[in-house]
Amino acid sequence: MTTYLSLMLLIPLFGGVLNALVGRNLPRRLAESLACAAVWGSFVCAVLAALAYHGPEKVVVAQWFQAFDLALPLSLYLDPLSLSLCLMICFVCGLIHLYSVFYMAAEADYARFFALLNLFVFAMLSLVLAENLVLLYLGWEGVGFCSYLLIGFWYTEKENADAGRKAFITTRIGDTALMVALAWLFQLFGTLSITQLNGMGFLLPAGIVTALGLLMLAGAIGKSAQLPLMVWLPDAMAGPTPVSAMIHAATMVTAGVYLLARMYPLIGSSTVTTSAIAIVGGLTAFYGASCALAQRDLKRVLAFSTISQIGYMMLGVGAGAITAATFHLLVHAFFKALLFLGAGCVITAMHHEQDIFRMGGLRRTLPITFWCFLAGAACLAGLPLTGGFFSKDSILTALWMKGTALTQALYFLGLLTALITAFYSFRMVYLVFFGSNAHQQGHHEQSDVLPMELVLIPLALLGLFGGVLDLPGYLGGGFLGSFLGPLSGAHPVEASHTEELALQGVAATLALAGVFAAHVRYGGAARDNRLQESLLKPAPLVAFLLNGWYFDALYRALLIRPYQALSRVLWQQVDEGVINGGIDRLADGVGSTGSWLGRWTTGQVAVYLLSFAAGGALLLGYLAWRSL
Amino acid sequence: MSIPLFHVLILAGILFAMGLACTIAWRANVIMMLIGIEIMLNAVMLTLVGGSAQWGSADGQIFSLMLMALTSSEVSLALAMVVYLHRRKQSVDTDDFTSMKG
Amino acid sequence: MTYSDAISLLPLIIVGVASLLVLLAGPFCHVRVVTVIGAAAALAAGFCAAAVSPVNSAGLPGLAFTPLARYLIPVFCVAAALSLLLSHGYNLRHEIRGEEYPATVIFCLFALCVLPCATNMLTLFLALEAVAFSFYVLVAMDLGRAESAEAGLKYLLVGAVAAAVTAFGLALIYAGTGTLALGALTAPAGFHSILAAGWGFVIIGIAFKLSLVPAHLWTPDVYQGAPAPVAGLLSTTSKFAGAAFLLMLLAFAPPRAELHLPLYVLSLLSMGLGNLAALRQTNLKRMLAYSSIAHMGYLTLALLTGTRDGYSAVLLYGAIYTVMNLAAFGAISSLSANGERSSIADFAGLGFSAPLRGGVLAVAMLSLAGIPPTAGFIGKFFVFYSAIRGGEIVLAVIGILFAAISAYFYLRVVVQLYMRPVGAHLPKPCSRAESFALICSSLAIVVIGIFPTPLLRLVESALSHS
Amino acid sequence: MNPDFPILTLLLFLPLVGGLSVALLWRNPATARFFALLVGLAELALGAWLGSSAPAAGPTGYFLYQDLPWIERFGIRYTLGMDGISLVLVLLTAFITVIAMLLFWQEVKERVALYFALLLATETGILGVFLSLDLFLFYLFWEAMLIPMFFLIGIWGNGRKLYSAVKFFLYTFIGSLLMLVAIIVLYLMHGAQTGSYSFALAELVHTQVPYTTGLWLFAAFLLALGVKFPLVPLHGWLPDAYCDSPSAGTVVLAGILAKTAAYALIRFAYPLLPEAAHAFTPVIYVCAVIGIVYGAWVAFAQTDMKRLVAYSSVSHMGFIALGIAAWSPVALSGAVLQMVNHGITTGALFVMVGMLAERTEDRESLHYGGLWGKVPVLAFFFLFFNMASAGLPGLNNFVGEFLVLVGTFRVAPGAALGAFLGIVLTLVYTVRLVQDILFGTPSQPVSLSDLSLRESATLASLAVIGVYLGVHPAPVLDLIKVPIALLTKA
Repeated sequence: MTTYLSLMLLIPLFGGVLNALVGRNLPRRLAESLACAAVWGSFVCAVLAALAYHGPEKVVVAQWFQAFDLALPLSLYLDPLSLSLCLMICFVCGLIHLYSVFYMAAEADYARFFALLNLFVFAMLSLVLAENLVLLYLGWEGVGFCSYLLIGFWYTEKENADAGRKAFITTRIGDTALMVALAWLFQLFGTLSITQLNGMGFLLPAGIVTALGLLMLAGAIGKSAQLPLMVWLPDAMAGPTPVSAMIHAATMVTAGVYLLARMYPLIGSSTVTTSAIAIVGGLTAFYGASCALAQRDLKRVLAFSTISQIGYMMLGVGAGAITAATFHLLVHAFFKALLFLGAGCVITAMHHEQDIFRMGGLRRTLPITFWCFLAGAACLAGLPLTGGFFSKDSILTALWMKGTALTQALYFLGLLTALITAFYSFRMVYLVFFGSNAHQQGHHEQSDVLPMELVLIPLALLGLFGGVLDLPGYLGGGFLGSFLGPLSGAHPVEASHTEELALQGVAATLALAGVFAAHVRYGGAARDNRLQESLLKPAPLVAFLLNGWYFDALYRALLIRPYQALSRVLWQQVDEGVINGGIDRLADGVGSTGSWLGRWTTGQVAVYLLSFAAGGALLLGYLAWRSL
Repeated sequence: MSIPLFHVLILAGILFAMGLACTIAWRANVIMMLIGIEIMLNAVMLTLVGGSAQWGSADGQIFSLMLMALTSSEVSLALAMVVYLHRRKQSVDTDDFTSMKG
Repeated sequence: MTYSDAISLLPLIIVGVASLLVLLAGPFCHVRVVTVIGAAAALAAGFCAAAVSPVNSAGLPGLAFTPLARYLIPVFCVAAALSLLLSHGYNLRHEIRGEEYPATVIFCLFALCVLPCATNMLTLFLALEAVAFSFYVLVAMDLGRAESAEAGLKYLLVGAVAAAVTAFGLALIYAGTGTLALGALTAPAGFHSILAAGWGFVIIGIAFKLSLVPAHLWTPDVYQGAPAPVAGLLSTTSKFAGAAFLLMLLAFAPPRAELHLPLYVLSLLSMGLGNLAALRQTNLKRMLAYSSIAHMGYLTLALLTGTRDGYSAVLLYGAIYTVMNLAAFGAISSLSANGERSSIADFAGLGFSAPLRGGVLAVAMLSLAGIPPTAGFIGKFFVFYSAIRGGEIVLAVIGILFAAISAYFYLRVVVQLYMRPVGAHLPKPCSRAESFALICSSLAIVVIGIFPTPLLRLVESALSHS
Repeated sequence: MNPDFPILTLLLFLPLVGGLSVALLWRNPATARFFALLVGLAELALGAWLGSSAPAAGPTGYFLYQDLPWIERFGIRYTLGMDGISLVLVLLTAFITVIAMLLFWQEVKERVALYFALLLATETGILGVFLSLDLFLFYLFWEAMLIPMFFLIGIWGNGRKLYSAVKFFLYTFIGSLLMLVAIIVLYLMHGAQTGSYSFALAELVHTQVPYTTGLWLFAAFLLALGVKFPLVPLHGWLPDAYCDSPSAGTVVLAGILAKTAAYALIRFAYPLLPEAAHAFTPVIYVCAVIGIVYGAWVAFAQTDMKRLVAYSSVSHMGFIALGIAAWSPVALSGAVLQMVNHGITTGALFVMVGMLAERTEDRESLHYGGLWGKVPVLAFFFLFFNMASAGLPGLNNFVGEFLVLVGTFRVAPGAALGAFLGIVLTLVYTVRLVQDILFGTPSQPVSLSDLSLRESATLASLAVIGVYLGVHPAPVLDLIKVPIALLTKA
């Protein structure tokens, strides 16, 4: 097992480092094959590990560092949660690597790209497999770093670099909260081993558990682009589309959910924390969906939908339904990767046009993409019997079954979001694939896109049939539920079959209603009206949604501008002005005093004598006074 | 009749002060300043002699003899310099010699 | 006078004979020969003094070869010899001709040698005044520059007044105690105030010699006006002699509490004013003058503790200061062509165009600033150490802060030497005598800085019997 | 090895003697350069050999020790000793000096021999601080190393070099003199208590210092060390000195010279005055946290690359101060490790900035852009070291920062929280710099040459050490474990 796990990490690391160091000098095919082989190698290891899996296992690979009582082994932990995530990550990433080979075929800087992709896989896997929190943090920062460089991959455009920077810094804020939690945990327990910590939660007073939970939530918020740190994800779409698919849809952004799920035994005992998680999740889900309604950029629609879907996962965690959250995480990874990759095909076909209002008719030009994309959209919309339907529904069910006022309120918010989700998913489908080929001049040859489209098919199948991973109870119960159930530490209330059916009925109805609404508004002839409208200045509400509720502007005004301005003030007024200027002025003053004292030496002997005599007189006066 | 030492010292003190005042005040003429210095030294000698008388030892008197020699050499040196300076600058006013200051 | 007395006073005899010899040989020999004779005699005397074991009993009235003399005479002799070597070339360039110069220097040295041998106030005073007389002459020696004569006049006038004041102080002390002998300066009841007044006059008179504020005003003018080698000798030996004078009076007399505050104030003012006024000086020699005011402030700081440590520190610091300032003025004089190179800006780039002299000047500056591993650091260390040990921690801290500030103006010179483009007029090449003297002094600075133990031993033995 | 052989003295004075010999080769710059490099390498080899063959540490933690009488009048001894902490820093010093020489091989065109001689002399000064166990000796080296540095800045610097050189000198000099007073007072107190007057650290630590006196003494120490550290607000000299110094000088200044203060704090100030140090801990915490945040914040406003890195150095040194102030084994290990890391990383950053400036004679970061594609190797290293500096896990700085933060959090959560904020701010200016230089449209008209083999190899060695210390810092942590356990009595 040690071998499998270490190889799973080392192969992509090796591939990444090799590509980074000598990739530029390797033949293109070799570099690409190397990168793909590395990830698929990891996948093989993951499969082998899964086959050899008997039960949760902790593996110490090596010692990282130790200073007195702070011992940090490089230890890995394989349990159902990490195993299922590893399999998903390796598989999805492997597919995306293949996809990238074609998508980036025209890119000269392929070595850098693949090196970073491989490194990302390494970092993501170490995040998932880590048994101690510092190793997890390594992966956590590592994915952030790769994401930073990949978003800004086309670095010559300032916007891209800015987006990467924004992502890096915003997530760093959350990361730092996580690190505070780490330091605190170490102070409390003297260990950072996840398995040990999870077993010791009961030793702590509730207040501290809450605080720790909130800190970890803050970390998760940053990484998973939840309110209020979600602003970076839409901009992160500046990166190449495979990157968006891999990092900003399937894997990295769900790390926050993973973290909370992982630490749930520790933090789950605090109702404040779980409520906070649920509230954040619910609000974000709604926020993301609402923003996705008005987006025009295909990738931004997907980005906001990702934010929204991760909100669902958070809701699941907050409701204590770890299994459901994980289930949604996995299924979402498949269908969101699918949607992004589909979008990548579309964008390639459209010559890097990303405005959905300027697309259309692609149903005929790119049939495979269309069908796959449709499958993805169906999953996203939660159409009955798709994977997305089951996973989303299990979260909503758990929420309802928890039964507190808060969770039920959030349940309704979730339902509303589901409605919106269905609506914007099909808004997207209608705008992109239907209608006439308004802007079809200069489409790529079919053959360019074809290899990429082939990658979509397995993902589409997984998305559509992902539901079998964890079927509802009335269909015989799920594999995931039994696999993950005993470990998650939470015991959500089981719903009876009737309840479950009823809830699913509600959800299915809403999803269908959403699709219907989208059809009414964007299908057929209505589509052209919308196209006409899109040329006008957007209505305030639309603009509000389009700009992500103006959070960017808010942060710019509240944080960034003051930070920049203050940094200049600190430098020029405080550092140069007070500290340096003060010293200079002091030196000047001392120097002037000196010159002034020097003027005593007038050159006149009489003055010299007088001073001398005066000094003598004072001295004698003092002596006389003393002897009196 | 012996004069009390304190009387001698008071006289010497007054003399010394006058000499010093002369030196400081009469800065327009180096010669006068030298005379002031002489007066001061005379006060010193007076003190020494007075001390000698008080303690009955000759040390003070020897000291004052030595001082006389010192004074005369000092004056000769000073006068030589005055002559030299006068030749250079046609002045014996010390305030004219202020090329260096600060 | 017995044979052993003669042996013990051999240094004095050598110097005395040499001074006459120089004066007599002058008309017949080239001035170079005369200078060599003088320097050789000075070195011989110094060597002699170091070799002879001191005696404490007075062989002659008013003279004894004390341990203190054994320490001070070699220092003075070396200083005089070095300054003779340094001044030769300078004098040639400045047309200071004839044997008067070396003769006066040797006369001065004779007086300097007498000073530490003195056992009573008369000899002490006469020696001090004889030193001053030699300097009155030396300062005004450069006929080519008007400043020289002006400096001579100023020095003479203020010096004569100071001498009168000192003499009056000594006279009052005599009147109060009835003796001129050092070490017996106790006044019977009723004479205390006379004695106190005497001390007051002596202190202010010596304050002039040491150029302590407020009796410091002559110093910059005289340093600036005097020929550079003379200024070097003046700033070192005359100061050290003054310090020794005060030290001998204080060390032999019972402690006098009322003198503490005056000395304290003098030290404080000197350290402050000297260092501050030097900050923006543009004339190197004036800057060194203010620096010397400050250094004498440090010396007074050690002196006023009245402890043995303090006196040791005075002796050590005096010797170190002598070496440093000789090196500095030596470099200046060697770098001066027909006129004086006195503006600091004139030294631009000389560190590279005249490496030896520039280097020596830089070393001297760093040493004056008290930066390890130079002798100046050891000196300052000892001074502040003794001050702290003697309980003067506040003044020591103040002094140290001023010393820290002082680094600025010393560094300004170093900056000129090494960090500015080379100026217009380059100096003449360095003569062998000058190089020798400069190398000796800078080596001494570094060696004392790294390994001061031998010098410290000498200092200890100088105070061993007193 | 003959146990009597004065190997430490050799180690200490080899650079100085070598430097003097180099200076004698002033007629032949090429030879001088080469010879200087040889001396540097020999020093590094000697240090490495000592490190690898060091006999087991005694109960005092010192595995090499030398003690000779020096100035008996004051009980001053020539005492050198090397324990784990010294060894690590000695190696760092030797390494960084070689790096500085290698990477700026041709930077200086005039008075080459003197330049290299002064670099080597600085090395001896710094080594002296790391090896001295006598406070007088320590002070001597502490001050003496200013001289060559002063000349390096003043002669070969750029910009307002004279102002900066003098400012650097005066700041440190003024700060240090009060420490001298404190040392003397301590010496006298010890002498009065025990009758044995000595400057030896081993003896002075037993001095009974009254509480108030101790506070004053520690304040003096803190002032001196805080200036060189630098602790905000005593950092006024730093940006100017770092910016106007020649690149190699900056690397030495930032990479190793700054560490002497941290070392002295650990080695001398804290053990000598533990009570006062404890009382002053809040002050250091505040200074450290302000330094971390303030340095990072001001760095953000800089467009002069060198100045930016200079302020970043202020920020990073804050972490070291924090770790020392916490004085817990973990935090202190982190602080020492961070000293090494900061030497490597910030040294490397200054190297990179210096290389850019050497190539274009322009330090304005806004004038660059898009170097990623133009000079990929340079860009790679630039990114690498910037990320290391931002504390990316897996690279060296992370380990140090982590240990410091975790260790500090245990004893002073409030201070640690302030420092956590610094982690974010660090990233902010780092990515800004990276973006200015590497990303964006290529705007630099001057053609830049990528790294030469010599430069790449040297930087690669730095990078390898960076990765090594990030992945496997155990060798360093093991070395410093015994001394730190002794210091913290853990």
